[in-house]
Amino acid sequence: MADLRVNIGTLILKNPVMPASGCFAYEYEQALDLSRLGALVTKSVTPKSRIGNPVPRVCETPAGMLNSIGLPSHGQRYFLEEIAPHYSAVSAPLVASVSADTAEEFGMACEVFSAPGIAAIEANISCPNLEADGRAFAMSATDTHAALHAMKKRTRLPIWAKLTPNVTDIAEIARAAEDAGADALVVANTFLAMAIDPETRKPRLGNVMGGLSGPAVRPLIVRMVFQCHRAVKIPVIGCGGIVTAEDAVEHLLAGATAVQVGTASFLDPAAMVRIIEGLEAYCGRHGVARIAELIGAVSIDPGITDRWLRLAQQSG
Amino acid sequence: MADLRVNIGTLILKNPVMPASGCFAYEYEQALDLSRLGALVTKSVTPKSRIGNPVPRVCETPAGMLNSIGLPSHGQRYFLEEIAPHYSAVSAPLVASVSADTAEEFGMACEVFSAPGIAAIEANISCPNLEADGRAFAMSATDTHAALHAMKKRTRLPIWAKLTPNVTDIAEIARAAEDAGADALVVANTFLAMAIDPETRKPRLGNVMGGLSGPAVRPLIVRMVFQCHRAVKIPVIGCGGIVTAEDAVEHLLAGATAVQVGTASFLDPAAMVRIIEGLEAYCGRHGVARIAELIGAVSIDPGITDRWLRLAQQSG
Amino acid sequence: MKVESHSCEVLQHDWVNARYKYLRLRCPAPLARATVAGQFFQLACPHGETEQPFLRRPMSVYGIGPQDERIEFLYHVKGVGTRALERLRPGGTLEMFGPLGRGFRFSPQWQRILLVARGVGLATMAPLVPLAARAGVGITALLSARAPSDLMQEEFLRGAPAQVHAVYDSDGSSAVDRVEALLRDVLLRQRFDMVYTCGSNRLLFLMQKMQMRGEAALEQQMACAMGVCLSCVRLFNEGGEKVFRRVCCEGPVFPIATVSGEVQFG
Amino acid sequence: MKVESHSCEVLQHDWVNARYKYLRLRCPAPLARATVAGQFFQLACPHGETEQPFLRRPMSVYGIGPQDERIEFLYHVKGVGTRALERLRPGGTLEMFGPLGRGFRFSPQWQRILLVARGVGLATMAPLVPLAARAGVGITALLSARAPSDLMQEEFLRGAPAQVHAVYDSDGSSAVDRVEALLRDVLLRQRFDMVYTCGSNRLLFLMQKMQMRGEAALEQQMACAMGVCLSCVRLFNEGGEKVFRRVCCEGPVFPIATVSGEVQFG
Ligand SMILES: Cc1cc2nc3c(=O)[nH]c(=O)nc-3n(C[C@H](O)[C@H](O)[C@H](O)COP(=O)(O)OP(=O)(O)OC[C@H]3O[C@@H](n4cnc5c(N)ncnc54)[C@H](O)[C@@H]3O)c2cc1C
Ligand SMILES: Cc1cc2nc3c(=O)[nH]c(=O)nc-3n(C[C@H](O)[C@H](O)[C@H](O)COP(=O)(O)OP(=O)(O)OC[C@H]3O[C@@H](n4cnc5c(N)ncnc54)[C@H](O)[C@@H]3O)c2cc1C
Ligand SMILES: Cc1cc2nc3c(=O)[nH]c(=O)nc-3n(C[C@H](O)[C@H](O)[C@H](O)COP(=O)(O)O)c2cc1C
Ligand SMILES: Cc1cc2nc3c(=O)[nH]c(=O)nc-3n(C[C@H](O)[C@H](O)[C@H](O)COP(=O)(O)O)c2cc1C
Ligand code: FES
Ligand code: FES
Repeated sequence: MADLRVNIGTLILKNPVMPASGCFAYEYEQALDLSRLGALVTKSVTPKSRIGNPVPRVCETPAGMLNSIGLPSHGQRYFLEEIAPHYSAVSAPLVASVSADTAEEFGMACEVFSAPGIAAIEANISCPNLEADGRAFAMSATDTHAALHAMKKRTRLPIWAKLTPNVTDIAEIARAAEDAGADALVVANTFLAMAIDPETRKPRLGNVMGGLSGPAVRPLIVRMVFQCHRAVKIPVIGCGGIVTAEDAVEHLLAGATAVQVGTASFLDPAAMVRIIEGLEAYCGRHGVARIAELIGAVSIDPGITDRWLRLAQQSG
Repeated sequence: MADLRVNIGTLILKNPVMPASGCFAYEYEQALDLSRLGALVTKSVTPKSRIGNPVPRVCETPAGMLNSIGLPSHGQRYFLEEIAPHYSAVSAPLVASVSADTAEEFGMACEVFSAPGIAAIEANISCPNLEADGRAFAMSATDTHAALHAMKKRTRLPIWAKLTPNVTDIAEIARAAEDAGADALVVANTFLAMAIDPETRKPRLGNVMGGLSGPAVRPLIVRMVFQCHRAVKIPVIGCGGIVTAEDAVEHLLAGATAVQVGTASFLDPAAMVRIIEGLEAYCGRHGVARIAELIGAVSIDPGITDRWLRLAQQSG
Repeated sequence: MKVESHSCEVLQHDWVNARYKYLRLRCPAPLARATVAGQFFQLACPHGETEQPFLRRPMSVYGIGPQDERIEFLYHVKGVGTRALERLRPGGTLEMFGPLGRGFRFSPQWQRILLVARGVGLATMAPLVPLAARAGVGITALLSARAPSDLMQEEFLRGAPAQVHAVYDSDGSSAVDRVEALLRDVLLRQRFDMVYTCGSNRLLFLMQKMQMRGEAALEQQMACAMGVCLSCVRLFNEGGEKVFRRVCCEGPVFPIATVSGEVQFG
Repeated sequence: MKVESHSCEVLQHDWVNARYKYLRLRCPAPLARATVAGQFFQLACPHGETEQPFLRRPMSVYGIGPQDERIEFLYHVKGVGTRALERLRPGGTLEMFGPLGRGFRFSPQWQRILLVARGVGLATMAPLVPLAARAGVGITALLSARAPSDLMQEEFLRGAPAQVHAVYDSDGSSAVDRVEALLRDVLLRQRFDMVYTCGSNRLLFLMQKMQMRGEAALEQQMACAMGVCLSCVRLFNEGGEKVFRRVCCEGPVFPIATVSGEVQFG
């Protein structure tokens, strides 16, 4: 049996599969054994409570879906008192996702979450629904740095920076997060998108715009994982469009150390366990002793362009 | 029968449906009557000849495809002498797509294409395959402005600026293009993406990265069409993921004046005619007398967020 | 595990009328034993040439058992997903997961229940009928439909004895004021231990106005159907406060009295 | 229009051996009259629960006619698309467009032709067999396969008379040097008006090395299959120059002599 363990900084995960924030809650214990997961990542919590966006909050798109849930939240206290205890008996480490409106608030939120039972904090600096037109910290290297910096000052827990894919140059943002001390990157949140019903002429989401996730975005995110992996030394956690173990392997080969599964769980609540079992099978089939061997192991032929150009000189 | 005509600046199109650059050539006359199209848009031509990228140049993805064709081109002279004449008997206006390495070269290319038989020039300032990591003019407002400015100086033909979706803020680029005198925007080119075969560990494209197109990207592009339409006064031509007439209507409602169809023609070479006929049927079904009524006509309820927030105050 | 994906075999799949279809499945597990009236499943509608539904479709169970591995649905062919579902043929396979949500309360000790249904609401409440019939609980049903051809009274009762009041749009008898008069009349004559409704907001709010106590099954756009994604919320009045509840797991069945008007979109 | 999409009915769909499947269609148009040996169609493989092939799959016609609306394919079940295709049942529908590409040259005046095939190459060249047989043109075939069970000689000849040389990996007879000796021997004994090959680059380059003149059918990853997208290029030597040609429309059949080695990816 292959060794599926991977390290995210000092945290050792028994396997590289964990849920994506907002796509997981303890209700999934009805469908899978939570202790089998590499880690647990919770829905983003904001310091203050919020009601979220108008319905409809989801709609489907080709090979994907839009959501504009909009971070309904009962606040951090509620999380610590009512949510976190549900996971105390689960062996997988608990990663608490936070979202906030200012760098300072992000810092304070991390202080509040520096509590027993929380193994790491995922900083959702990228949620496209919060501000007008989806602008977020992670759309600017400066803001990313400021937010991460504020957080690192207030906690000794590892901070995972969750980036937005809605940027021109993800590697630049990745470097800014690393510079500010991020312990890992999650690549990435959803793509800002919109769908209109031609029959009613109305947007399909109450909030007009929302975030695109699911298999449709996988090739985009795999590219970004690849770019981030080349740009930074900290681990990259791939998140986007993973449905099967083979999709997870694609992320690992591109440079991810671990992966998060979101939308796929909506189609099959046991998807994450299926993926873990599929990874074991993949490693067996391919003689992979340690899954960590796959990280960034995409096999790129460095000579191909040269050979192709040499051809060019010969051709008309 | 509804009036399907739309105006792109001074150009009157008999209907809003045209091919996307690189997804059309006269070979399609075997599958459809080219004169039925709103316009003809040709594969991007570069001033100098190029051989394009290594094979494999395409692969499929969930609800989409990647391409890294890489602008093989026989140059502009060849285009004027060998390609353009094929369309002389076709009533639809011919739009020649150009691509170049510098703003100056773009300008010169426009001068060369200011020839009889060419009704407009589409400036592909966004092809993600040309430069390392997909960087292109349209990734920067300054470069966009410079390229468009150089082109407007050299020709009196309308210039359509084809933007890249790989940016943080498409509206900013749209405004830069408009400021520099662009006559219309094409929104947009493909998304930089990557796919890896988990069995071989190799990228699925010879060029490692390529552009994602097809239905998968439609919600992303519809959002960008909406944002650009709000940002500029010049017409926006929607391009991304259109397969059916309803998809075209979605683009129009978001703010497109016309639409381009790319990948869908690969699945059915007569797709564009199917879409034109579907638009006629849609207009009939919905009592739309002039298709231009649909442009930007998405019905957004301005009061919804207020009503939702009022609820919030009542709720716990 | 309580919730699992199952590959079910289509045993029967027939049109009931021009818009509704009946589907009977053989499940690879004794799902009928685990399912109660009012619960639902998430169905993976098959992909076709023109339709590629991505999300699962929630469907209440219309029939539970009698065999342990038999589950039935009755559904309205409406959009992308149900059009694709409709094309499944006997012998084909349907993936689904469930059972999901909280079902209706029911007690065999009761004397009589009232069912107020319109459209698909009928499918959702149908499993209550054999439950009541077997326990000797009397059934009164108010069925509302566009026209007599749409009523599906047979499909609802499946032979069980019941007192049925049918109202139609076609003859104006389904107008709210006329239904109100009818309901008042029924309530004068009979005592109900429980009242259920599903399928019409208009009927639901009428019953609320009339201060009828009982249960309503609601619908909302869903993604996960397991309480995780927070997409399916609706607003409720609970103890003087407005609160959001997830239809998929805190419902789909809620006390009639608590259902609050919703911010209507658009 | 020369190229159109057609909804075809699956008449027969059977395994030929463990890896190949035979598919017979009834087309809504007299496609057989418009199709020649070596041409291909773009098949829309149906979407399934696990496979959602997006692009069309190119497949050579394996059988043309005898009825005007009958087209046959013989294909290797290999990846996502063909696994999905495989699940189509008789009575089901397959969307496809074509015929596409340039087929093989053939003249009924010829005396004898040589066909050198391996694997799927056999499907592509198969329509030449009845053409030759009907015209009284002699057929010599060199068939290469992994093992006798993979040969598909019956499927290739379908009863037509031919002189067949079978070589196998399993007994080493398919090794290039042994095939070269065999071919030299064959060429010594018989004169061929035309030589065709498909299915093996190794055989193709051997024949090129032996300066055999004739035609080869090639493959390449395709998107549009109509000459539009430029994805399917391969390199050729023409008049001393290297040029790119589109396999889909300038081929898939090319003169053996012109095919150039390709930049191998990875
Ligand atoms: C708990 C529950 C039980 C249901 N039981 C039944 C039943 O027994 N019989 C029946 O005919 N219908 C039932 N419905 C409604 C049924 O789910 C929708 O009619 C169906 O999803 C429509 O899908 P579509 O793709 O055909 O329509 P489309 O309009 O194309 O659907 C687009 C999207 O909207 C969602 N959607 C559309 N209508 C509804 C709706 N009314 N409620 C929730 N989501 C919706 C779909 O699931 C899909 O994601 C139930 C809904 C819920 C929430
Ligand atoms: C002109 C032409 C005629 C062909 N005729 C036949 C035939 O008669 N019988 C037969 O068994 N096969 C034939 N092939 C090969 C056949 O197209 C591929 O085996 C098939 O596309 C594989 O699809 P897949 O999804 O099962 O495999 P996958 O490997 O999953 O395919 C992934 C992608 O690669 C493409 N691809 C894979 N292999 C090939 C290939 N060899 N050539 C071109 N594209 C490929 C697919 O079309 C698809 O887009 C022909 C190919 C061409 C170009
Ligand atoms: C319904 C829904 C809710 C989400 N909520 C959050 C959230 O609260 N915080 C966050 O960082 N990401 C959130 N996301 C984004 C996911 O964590 C993930 O980044 C995205 O869905 C891409 O992964 P996928 O393709 O596997 O779904 C949400 C996604 C969905 C679909
Ligand atoms: C095979 C292929 C080649 C393309 N070549 C070009 C090109 O030469 N110039 C250009 O501006 N866009 C090119 N594009 C992008 C398309 O014009 C279009 O912007 C994109 O495909 C999105 O539209 P679609 O989803 O309808 O395909 C190409 C796209 C494909 C798929
Ligand atoms: S559908 Fe996800 S919480 Fe109800
Ligand atoms: S497949 Fe498009 S040019 Fe050949």
